[in-house]
Amino acid sequence: MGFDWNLFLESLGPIALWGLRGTIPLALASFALGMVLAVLVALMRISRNRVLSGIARAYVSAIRGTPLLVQLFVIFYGLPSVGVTLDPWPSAIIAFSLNVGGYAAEVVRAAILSVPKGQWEAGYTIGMSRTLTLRRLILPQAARVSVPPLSNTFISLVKDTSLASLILVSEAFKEAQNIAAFSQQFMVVYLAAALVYWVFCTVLSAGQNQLEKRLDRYVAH
Amino acid sequence: MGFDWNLFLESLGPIALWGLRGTIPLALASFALGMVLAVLVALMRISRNRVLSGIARAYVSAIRGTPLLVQLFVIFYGLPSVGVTLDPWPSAIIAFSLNVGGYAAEVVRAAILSVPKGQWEAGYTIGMSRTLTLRRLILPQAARVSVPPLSNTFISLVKDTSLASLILVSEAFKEAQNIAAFSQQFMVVYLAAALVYWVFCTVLSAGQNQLEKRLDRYVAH
Amino acid sequence: MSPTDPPLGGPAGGSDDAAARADRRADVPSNRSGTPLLKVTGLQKSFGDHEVLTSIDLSVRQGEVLALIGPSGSGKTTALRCLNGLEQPDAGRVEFDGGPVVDFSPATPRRERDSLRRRSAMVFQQHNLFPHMTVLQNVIEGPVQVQRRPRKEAVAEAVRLLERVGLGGKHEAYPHELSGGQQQRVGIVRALALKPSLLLFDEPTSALDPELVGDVLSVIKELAQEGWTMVLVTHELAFAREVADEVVFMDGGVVVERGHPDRVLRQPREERTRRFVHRLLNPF
Amino acid sequence: MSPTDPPLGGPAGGSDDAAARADRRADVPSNRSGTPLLKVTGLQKSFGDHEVLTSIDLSVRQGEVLALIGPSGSGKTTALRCLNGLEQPDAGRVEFDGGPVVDFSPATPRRERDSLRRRSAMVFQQHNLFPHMTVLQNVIEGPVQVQRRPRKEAVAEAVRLLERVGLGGKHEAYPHELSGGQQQRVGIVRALALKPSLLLFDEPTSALDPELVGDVLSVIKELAQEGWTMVLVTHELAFAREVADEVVFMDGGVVVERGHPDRVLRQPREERTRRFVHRLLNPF
Amino acid sequence: ACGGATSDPAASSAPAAGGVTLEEVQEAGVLTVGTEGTYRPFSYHADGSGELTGYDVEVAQAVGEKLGVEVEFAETQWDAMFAGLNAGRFDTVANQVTITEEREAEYLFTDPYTISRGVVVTLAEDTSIDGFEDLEGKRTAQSRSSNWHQLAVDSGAEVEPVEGWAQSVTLLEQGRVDATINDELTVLDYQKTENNQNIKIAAETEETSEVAFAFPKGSESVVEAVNTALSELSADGTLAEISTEYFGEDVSQ
Ligand SMILES: Nc1ncnc2c1ncn2[C@@H]1O[C@H](COP(=O)(O)OP(=O)(O)OP(=O)(O)O)[C@@H](O)[C@H]1O
Ligand SMILES: Nc1ncnc2c1ncn2[C@@H]1O[C@H](COP(=O)(O)OP(=O)(O)OP(=O)(O)O)[C@@H](O)[C@H]1O
Ligand SMILES: [Mg+2]
Ligand SMILES: [Mg+2]
Repeated sequence: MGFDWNLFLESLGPIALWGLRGTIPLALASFALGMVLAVLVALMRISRNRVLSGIARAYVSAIRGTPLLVQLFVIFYGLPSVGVTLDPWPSAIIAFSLNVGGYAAEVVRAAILSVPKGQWEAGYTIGMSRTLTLRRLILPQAARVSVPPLSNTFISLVKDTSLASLILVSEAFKEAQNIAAFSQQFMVVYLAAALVYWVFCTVLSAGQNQLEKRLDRYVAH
Repeated sequence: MGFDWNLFLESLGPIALWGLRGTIPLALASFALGMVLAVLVALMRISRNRVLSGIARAYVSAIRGTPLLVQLFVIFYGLPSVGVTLDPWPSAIIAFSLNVGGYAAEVVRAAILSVPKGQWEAGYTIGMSRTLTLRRLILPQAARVSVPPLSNTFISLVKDTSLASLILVSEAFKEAQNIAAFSQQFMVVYLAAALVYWVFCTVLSAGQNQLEKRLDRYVAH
Repeated sequence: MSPTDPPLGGPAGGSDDAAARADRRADVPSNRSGTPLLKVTGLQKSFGDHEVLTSIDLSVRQGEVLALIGPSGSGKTTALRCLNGLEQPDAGRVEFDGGPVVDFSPATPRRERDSLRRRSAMVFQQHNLFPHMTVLQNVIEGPVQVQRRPRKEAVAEAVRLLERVGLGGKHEAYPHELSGGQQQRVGIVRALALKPSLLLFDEPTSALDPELVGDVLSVIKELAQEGWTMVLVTHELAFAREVADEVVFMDGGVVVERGHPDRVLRQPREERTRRFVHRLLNPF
Repeated sequence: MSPTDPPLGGPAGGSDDAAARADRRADVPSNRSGTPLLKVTGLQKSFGDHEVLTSIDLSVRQGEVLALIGPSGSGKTTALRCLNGLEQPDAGRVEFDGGPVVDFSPATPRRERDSLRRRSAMVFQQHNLFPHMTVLQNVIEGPVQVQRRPRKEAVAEAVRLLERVGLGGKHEAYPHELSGGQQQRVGIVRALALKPSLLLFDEPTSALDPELVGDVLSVIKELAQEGWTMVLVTHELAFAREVADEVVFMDGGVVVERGHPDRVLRQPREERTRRFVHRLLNPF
Repeated sequence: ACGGATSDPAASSAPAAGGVTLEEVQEAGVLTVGTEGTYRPFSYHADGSGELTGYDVEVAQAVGEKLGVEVEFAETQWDAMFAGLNAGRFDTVANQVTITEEREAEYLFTDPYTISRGVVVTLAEDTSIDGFEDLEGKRTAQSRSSNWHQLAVDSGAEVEPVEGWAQSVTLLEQGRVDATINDELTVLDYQKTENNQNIKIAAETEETSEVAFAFPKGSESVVEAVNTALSELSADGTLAEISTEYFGEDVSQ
């Protein structure tokens, strides 16, 4: 039996649609929240306060050490047993944000540490507090360094969101599975899904390049 | 019904066993092969040859842009339709190696580019060819820079190997699912699996620290 | 502006004591005397087991230039950093005329140490400009964000200062677009814009191309002539002789010799000073 | 070893022509004449629109030291890099006595350009030591990996050379464990170990602490006295006057003035040379 | 098609494993049902990307109509099915859940709405298997979402887990497994549309298996109401009608 081009082409539309309705908004929202979390965790991790840095360490270790699937499971199916029942979308966004937060925290931390010590000192010397120095001088410079590794995190996230169907959130991959189940042609449909994901990732990577260029204006070439 | 501690504890053994029989060897073998590939692809990507760098670019884009699940399916279920039928383990190792190769190639490329230009020039000046400079001077230095980001790739790989069960490779997560399917207690068993993964990841991260220390001997503190 | 206000803006008291400030303002370069603006006694600092400063005494009067010289590793940078609160001394007293006064001990709170920064500003060897900000943004960052001065006023002041050091056309440039000498001049202007009582320079020309050294030294020389009080770590002995009112030679964590530049640099009394000066003037 | 073999190992011909090498060996410092070891004619190089070298002629005889001076950006580094094949000139001819001889054009194959490296070795401003190798490994890397000399012999040679520059105890140290001056001396030994006919130095002391400059200059001075042929880019005019046989002043992509160091540096004929020398000697 | 469960205030306030009462369901006016949506012909999307439909889906809808409540479906994977029941994410599961002893210990089952057999499917030319006993030592592909997984294990076969029927067939055709056990209904539906000559049914189970809606314990009142509804649907011929529509015969008894 040859490759069913018809099915391939017909699958693209619905998969892309659910990509736009599910995958992309979920990835964007989780990434945005995850980044806020990541910066906080990174700051806790480098703080002199042992308790804070210990908490941050444990958090990163737990997130990176355990499968995302289990994290989703615990939040959606586990929390109700302690009386916390969240809707699918909030659950998904929380789970993915926590996940991104753990991975990105390490990136942000490395980026902050890569800003030369002299920048901290220059900030202090013009009278800035630690917080002000961080906000005005260190984080903006760390941002530039962390764009490429964070884009990796983001691209992985886009694909990881397929796990969201496990907690009742419809997205591109669930749609592909629906089509595959009906047509019994999973190979063809999955290839269509791969193409959709590839387009999403390529578009988003182009966004990364734009961002890098913007941030690059102050960097020697 | 409360948390079934008995089941949790009983699950740990078999899951860990299949971790050692499946997850860990699969992750180690794929990572080793993937790294060889990554170095090759990174070199192609930075080479002046347009064709080579184009191929490398396309490869990285395809790998990072599409879901790992689809990559596994294509190799295991798709290739037989063009006459190539591979056993589960070879299929899994090939798929995961290709995947790691794509992600790690970018890390290696960045690491190579981060070695100061002066090192290339010093190599040329003492009469080295491009290849010799790369082998003796650039790659050893790039290795140090790439350990932390590669450890991320590796830790992700450890968890991603759970997808191997879809192409008939037995590993820790499949064992967890089997136990869960029998007991209907997915939550409890998944938490046990999470613990096993966490232990694996923690041990492997400790290995990373060792490696960093070893490579650090020539770096100022 | 008062008629005694020097072209580069002139030093201003960072203290809140307006009377004291007026006093110092009147204290023009020709009249170098009175109580010291900065007095350091018994400064001591170790890093782990390594005692870098054993006991250092320094004092600078309003409008004076103090040059700190000494071999590499003798603790010059460390001493300067202690004055600016970048390093915490283990013991010793740092007092500014009109405050703050800090008696250091391992228990001295960080806040108190940081208070030293109200009065002084530092120019680094590696300039440490903010690479993500334009020249103008670099200069107004302190006045606007820290001192909460009106942005308009800060910009006007910055423009005037940049003009004076020959960077009138570079407001919108990013640091990486400037030569080393220009970067260092921006570093100086960034310090001046804070209107500190005291300027600290740590080898401000040693990272520069030899030809660019002149630019920066000229600016510092002008500042000296305009009455700014400065502590200057330098290896440019000829320059120290020209601008400094006093030269201090440090070695092994103590002050080995101090006095008028001509005396210390031409007829050093101590053998160690003599050797050091000789080596710098006759390198091969 | 021949009795004329100088303490630091002495220059050796990189060419395969044993007779020519013997000739040059005999050519001791006191006897500086004959055909030039290196002759450069009409060297031209642009980066994009920016013409850095318009037309440069240089020649160095066996055992001579040529000092290249000029303002920042005048193309000194570029010229040096062209001699070592690190940069591809757009036009011009570089000829070594006994080969290679390269007539440059945009079509010159990379191989031919790279052949220049057989005869010369370069010492960089930023030393560019290999950070992941010990001092000894740095030095023997070229002889063993490139020249395929027996490891034992290369080590013996390296040990001798390191001893001579005062680094006898540092074989197993990594570069980051050395001071700047020590690093630069390793850089020089790494070049010497290749036994090149010609040594190229690009401002070998400008990244060093002022006190460490002397160490490195002394080593270079000894090399000059021992008959090594060198091209030296430097801002240390006093040093150039002492060691160079000829000084070449470059500006705007051309050679503005050349001649005996005393003449060029003390009584420059050209206004541009005069201004440059004056600025360097009187920075403020 | 998803998320309905949690808009149900009764469900969200219900503690884990508490189940739901009939009053709660009626008050909410909604019965939420967990299902895969990728299990043809029981629970799938029309034309792949259309409405959720299938035999189990339609039966659940008919039951809802009898109860006078809306039926909302929550689509998830099999792995999450019982976890979802435990967590109160949905009230029941309609996904060809076979009644087994182990499951009965943990959950409540309604009366069965499907009675079917397991069949062993092999390649058409394979003559080595014509009974379950022949599976000893053979490789089978099973989706975990059925008790056929357990049956294969009990028959001494080596079991490879797969996502669904389509993969099982693929593995079989590629010679990577020797057999697969599945519901005869799945196989019949597949053959109806694909008419795959490469495979055949090699054996059937002796005894039939019963499929029913699974509820958490504590849902006794709803189970009772559903049973009443099922018997009414059986009596008025609705079940037979739905069954015939999908299978060409009545599989509900
Ligand atoms: N943060 C630190 N931790 C440990 N040791 C330090 C630290 N900072 C400086 N030192 C040591 O203190 C000594 C004095 O250093 P310092 O930088 O003050 O000397 P310096 O006189 O400024 O030398 P240079 O002329 O090289 O700048 C040196 O031996 C240095 O290694
Ligand atoms: N790779 C390059 N691409 C573009 N321009 C270059 C490159 N290398 C050098 N230049 C330019 O060529 C000119 C000459 O540079 P070069 O480094 O040769 O000068 P130099 O005389 O060595 O100066 P310095 O004393 O500062 O080292 C400069 O304007 C420089 O910006
Ligand atoms: Mg210092
Ligand atoms: Mg240069």
